[in-house]
Amino acid sequence: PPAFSKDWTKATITLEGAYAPWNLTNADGTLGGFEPELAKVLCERAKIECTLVASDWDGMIPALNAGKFDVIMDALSITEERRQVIDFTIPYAATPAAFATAKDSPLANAAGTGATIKMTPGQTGVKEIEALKELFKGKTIGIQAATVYAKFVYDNFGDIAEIREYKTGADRDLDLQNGRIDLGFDDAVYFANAFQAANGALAFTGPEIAGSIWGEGEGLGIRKADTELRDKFNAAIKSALADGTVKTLSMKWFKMDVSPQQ
Amino acid sequence: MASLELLGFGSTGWGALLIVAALMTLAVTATALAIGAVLGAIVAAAKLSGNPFLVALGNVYTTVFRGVPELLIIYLIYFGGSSAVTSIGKAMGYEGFLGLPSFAAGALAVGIISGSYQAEVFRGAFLAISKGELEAASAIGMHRGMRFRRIIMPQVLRLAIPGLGNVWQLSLKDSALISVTGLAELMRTSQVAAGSTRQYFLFFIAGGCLYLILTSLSDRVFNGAERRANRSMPASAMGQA
Amino acid sequence: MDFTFLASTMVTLLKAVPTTLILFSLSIFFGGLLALVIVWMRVSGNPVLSGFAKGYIFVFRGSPLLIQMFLVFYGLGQFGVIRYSFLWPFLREPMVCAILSLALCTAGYTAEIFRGGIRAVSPKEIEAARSIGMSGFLLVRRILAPIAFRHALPAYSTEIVLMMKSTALASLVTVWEVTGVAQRLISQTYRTMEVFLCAAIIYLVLNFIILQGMALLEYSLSRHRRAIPQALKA
Amino acid sequence: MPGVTRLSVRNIRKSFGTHEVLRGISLDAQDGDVISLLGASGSGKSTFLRCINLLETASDGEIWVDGEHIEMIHKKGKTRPASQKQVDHIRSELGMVFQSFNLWSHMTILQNVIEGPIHVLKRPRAECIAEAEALLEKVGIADKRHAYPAHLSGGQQQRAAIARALAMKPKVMLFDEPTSALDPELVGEVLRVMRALAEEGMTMLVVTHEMSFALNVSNRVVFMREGLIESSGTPDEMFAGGATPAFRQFIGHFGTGQ
Amino acid sequence: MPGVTRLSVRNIRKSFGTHEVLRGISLDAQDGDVISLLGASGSGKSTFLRCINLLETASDGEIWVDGEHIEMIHKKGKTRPASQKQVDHIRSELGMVFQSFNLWSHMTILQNVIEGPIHVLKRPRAECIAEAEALLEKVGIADKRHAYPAHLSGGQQQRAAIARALAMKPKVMLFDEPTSALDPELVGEVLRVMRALAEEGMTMLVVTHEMSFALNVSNRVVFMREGLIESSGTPDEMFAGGATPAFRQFIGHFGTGQ
Ligand SMILES: Nc1ncnc2c1ncn2[C@@H]1O[C@H](COP(=O)(O)OP(=O)(O)OP(=O)(O)O)[C@@H](O)[C@H]1O
Ligand SMILES: Nc1ncnc2c1ncn2[C@@H]1O[C@H](COP(=O)(O)OP(=O)(O)OP(=O)(O)O)[C@@H](O)[C@H]1O
Ligand SMILES: [Mg+2]
Ligand SMILES: [Mg+2]
Repeated sequence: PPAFSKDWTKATITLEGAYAPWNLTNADGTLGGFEPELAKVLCERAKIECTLVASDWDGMIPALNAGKFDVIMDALSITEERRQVIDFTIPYAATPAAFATAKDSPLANAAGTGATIKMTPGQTGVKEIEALKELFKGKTIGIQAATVYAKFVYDNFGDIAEIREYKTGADRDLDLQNGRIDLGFDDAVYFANAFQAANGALAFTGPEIAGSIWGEGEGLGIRKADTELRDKFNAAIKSALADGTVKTLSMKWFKMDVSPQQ
Repeated sequence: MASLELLGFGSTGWGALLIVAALMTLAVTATALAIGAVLGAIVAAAKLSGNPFLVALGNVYTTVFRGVPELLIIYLIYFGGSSAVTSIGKAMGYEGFLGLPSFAAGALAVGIISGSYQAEVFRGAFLAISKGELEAASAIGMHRGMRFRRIIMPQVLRLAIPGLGNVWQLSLKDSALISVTGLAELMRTSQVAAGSTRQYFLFFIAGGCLYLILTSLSDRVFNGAERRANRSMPASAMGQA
Repeated sequence: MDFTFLASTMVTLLKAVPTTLILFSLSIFFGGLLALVIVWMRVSGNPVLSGFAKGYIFVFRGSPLLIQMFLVFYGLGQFGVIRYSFLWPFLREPMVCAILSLALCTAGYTAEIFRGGIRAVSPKEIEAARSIGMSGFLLVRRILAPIAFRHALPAYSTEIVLMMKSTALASLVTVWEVTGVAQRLISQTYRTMEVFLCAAIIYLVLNFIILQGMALLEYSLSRHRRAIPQALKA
Repeated sequence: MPGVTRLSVRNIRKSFGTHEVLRGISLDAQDGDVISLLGASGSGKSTFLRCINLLETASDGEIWVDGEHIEMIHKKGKTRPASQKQVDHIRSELGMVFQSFNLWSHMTILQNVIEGPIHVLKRPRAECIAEAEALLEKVGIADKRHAYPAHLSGGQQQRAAIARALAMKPKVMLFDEPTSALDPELVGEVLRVMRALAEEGMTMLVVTHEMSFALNVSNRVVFMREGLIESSGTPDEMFAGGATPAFRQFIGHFGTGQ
Repeated sequence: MPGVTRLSVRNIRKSFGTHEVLRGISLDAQDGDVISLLGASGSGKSTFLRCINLLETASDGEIWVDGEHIEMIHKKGKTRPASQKQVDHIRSELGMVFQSFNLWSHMTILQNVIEGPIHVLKRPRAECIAEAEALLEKVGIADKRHAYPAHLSGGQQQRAAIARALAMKPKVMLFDEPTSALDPELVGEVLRVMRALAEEGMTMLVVTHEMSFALNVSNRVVFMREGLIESSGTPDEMFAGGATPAFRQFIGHFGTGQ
């Protein structure tokens, strides 16, 4: 890392451009979605001239550290493992997670569907979860490899269900429709959007799970050395949360408010 | 099917982006093939040199770059290359990050792999030149350099064309792996379009078809080149090449 | 260098080696069988069969394996006909699909390689066989196939090594072989270089063993091309 | 023994495209006949031999091998043998020795020789090996039985090819220029083997450029010209005064020593 | 013109591994000499020619071409030419015609013929083409000048190879079995060309199995046996009574008509 302080007037922000509705690519090649619009607001407030570049999700963090760009804004959950290698801003979103299944599946409409429960890290014996365990015995649950949700499913359902790891959530959704697996577990916001594409073949089942169990939420990833850049964005996020800008954009793209509860 | 509109050229169609991406794939592969040709010629020369050290070096090159999955090599060059460039920049007094642009990193990675295959192609072509023709060249007093230029080179190129066609095919598909560098080539653009519209099958089939079009176009080029180069061969022997 | 990390990475990756080897050996086996059928169609002289074979070879050699695998695994299940057919219990299994798409792909390449071998058989040796009354399968089994296989061997070893590397794509369809495990390890630890270095060593060793084996086979099948053995000279 | 007709050919014709290479050839070979087939390059000698053992299909004409008639089907202007089984059987009764030897490169000499008896004639292996070794002894290359063709000299390969053909115990042997591309000493070796076969009463049809063989070993000389038999007769008739002008011109080089 | 020594070889020796193939060969060729080199297969004829134009390096002995001595360096038991430049120069004065023609397959016949004059001798292109066409005319294949070697018959390729060698205006021509693998008619064609060269006074060294050539065209016959010159003399001396027993045995096949 450079041992000098940089006067941040310009920065490059990366996102995948293929993770609708967080970020996506339009048919004309421009980037759109919740994060590109929020990025515009944040950069204006931080007085930084930002360039958005698309890059592949695999290798995004090493590429940040290799200096290919300065900021990751790609629904990146703030986790302890990631903190080992990069720094985060405060979260600009925090989303609940939930199970999905085929609409005509016997597992549909499990107890608690539509409700929300809050959980803390390491919490056990939650009665709603125990009820799901009963129901999911012997079933196959699909998750995206190496996510916080994967860890949750292993911890709570690893002993009663078969777990299959996918490289992407989209692959898992296709297999859920194909009937190779019975359940999927992922970010509820992501699922809500995916259900539209599945033409109503998929639906939530069981309660949405929110709270600090998912960590602080989604923040911007920044190299550890670039503390000034981080501070500038922290201030910008604070102000965007305070005046409701985040909520407005969130309602536009997610049809729900994903602003983290302060 | 309304979703077919997504492949069109209007404001909601991905047609234009996919075509541009196919051209990018073509550009990366062509650059890689050129890099590979230079490396391949050098490595083939080393392996044919008879000098045990050079031969061993050549063998290590071809073994490693043909034996390790392409994706790993691309990662090593994309990230490893960046740190190398950065440290060179530092040595020259430039403070800060310097990246290898993704086009350069991708073309270099695929080129290095392609070089290991091309080295074998060139070596095989050289060994296939009739010894008698080389002796005939010596017998009229041609010196080494002239023999190489007038007799060996033209024939190596001719004999290597079918092999180079195969290497091109391989490199075309290796280029699909450099999507990890974020370069908007055909594979990545298909994936991005699929992820943004959630029309996975539509865009993967469209991408696959574009690859097939690239393949058949390049087949045509190589077949034409082979025919031209084989003017001197009788029709029956051409089939054997 | 953090050797404890390298060692633990190596152990994790080595656990995935059996998966890689199963993918590899079964797809080579079934791909080889399929290639024989395709090459038979290709050289049959029947325009319908050879047209089909040409189309097959074109499609499977011309498009990326990644796309083929995706369509086989996620695409087939989209069709109710398949999902409710007797095939589904097999196609439902990720391992079966991965092997199927690897085999379909390598069959295209292998068919071309075998065809090259067949064309390299001297027509004169075939005539000599005909002239003593050989034809049909006997001719293929005794003369054509052994000579063609020997000719095809160098190209075939290259294809086999390419297949070993192609198994790396199987994690797309939830079969976690060496490269997939390596990638998962990276997204947990973000130590790209170390993990990939371990993976590279594993593949290098596997491919080295395969190539040595093939070279041995080639050597034992080319007695007739080698310099005269000393005993015979005398 | 003479009197048994081993091979009979009537009015064979063969065209390649519009080029008529054989324009009606008839020939009979009795038991023990050694017939030399002479003719300029391109006159159709090889094509004639290839038609006899059906490596080419004659467009017209009839062939009998050891009294068995080869059935042909004429359909849509094309001709083909009626039964592949009969073709295989006929071929196993005709030994062919090619100009370029055509030994199977992936087999040793012994394996080359026993291949046909074991796999085509389906005879017991041990018996075939014993016979093959005797044959190799006879042609003088028994010591090379475990060598591969690529390790043998031209003359040795030629003799191995003869042994391979003989191992099938053919009724008739067809030789296509068995001594071209050999040096005089090797020519001598091969001709010695053929002369021995002739003395044993083997029926042979030999395309050759060796006038001395035609003159001294064969009992009939057939001269082909442009797809026809221009003249034929005993060697004495042909090489002495009775020759036609065309044959006299053909052997001119041989006759005058240049 | 006789009297100028074009080629002089003294006591040439050559071994491959432990096998001594040439065991001390000496030979002189004057202007206009046509020397036939006879000998059994393996006697070292080809190796001898290859040593003369340095495609092989003799382990011992001296060579002069047109009076110029070829310098050799002996070091650590190995011998090599002192100067590659001299080697290239000497080779351009010796024409070699290989048994297997060795035409450059990627060039037309005309290109094959002009390649040496233009690139080795650095003569003007137009002049070389004119001369090459005259040469091709002379050997009778002018109409094939734009064909590639693979499209020519053996006899035509052989004559093209002769034209290619002649285009370098060599002092001495070396022929290695120029007529084997040709049919009698083609042999006649090629020998006619060589006879014409002999009449023009070209110095030639010809490895051949054509006894008629040795007898009628050459003015000296050299018989090699096991790496040595067993006997030599005029054709009349050699083929008449004066022959050694070994030579008589060698030509036996030719001499007796079988
Ligand atoms: N497969 C073929 N297709 C077309 N023409 C052919 C074919 N085989 C032979 N010919 C032609 O048929 C004619 C006779 O050929 P053939 O080989 O029988 O001659 P040959 O008498 O054996 O000559 P040679 O002494 O040179 O061997 C030649 O003009 C040749 O060009
Ligand atoms: N490069 C080589 N390495 C080892 N031995 C060789 C080599 N070249 C030739 N010989 C051996 O040298 C001997 C003489 O070979 P050479 O080719 O000179 O014979 P030749 O008289 O030309 O015979 P032919 O009439 O068959 O052409 C042979 O025994 C041959 O095996
Ligand atoms: Mg012929
Ligand atoms: Mg020789």
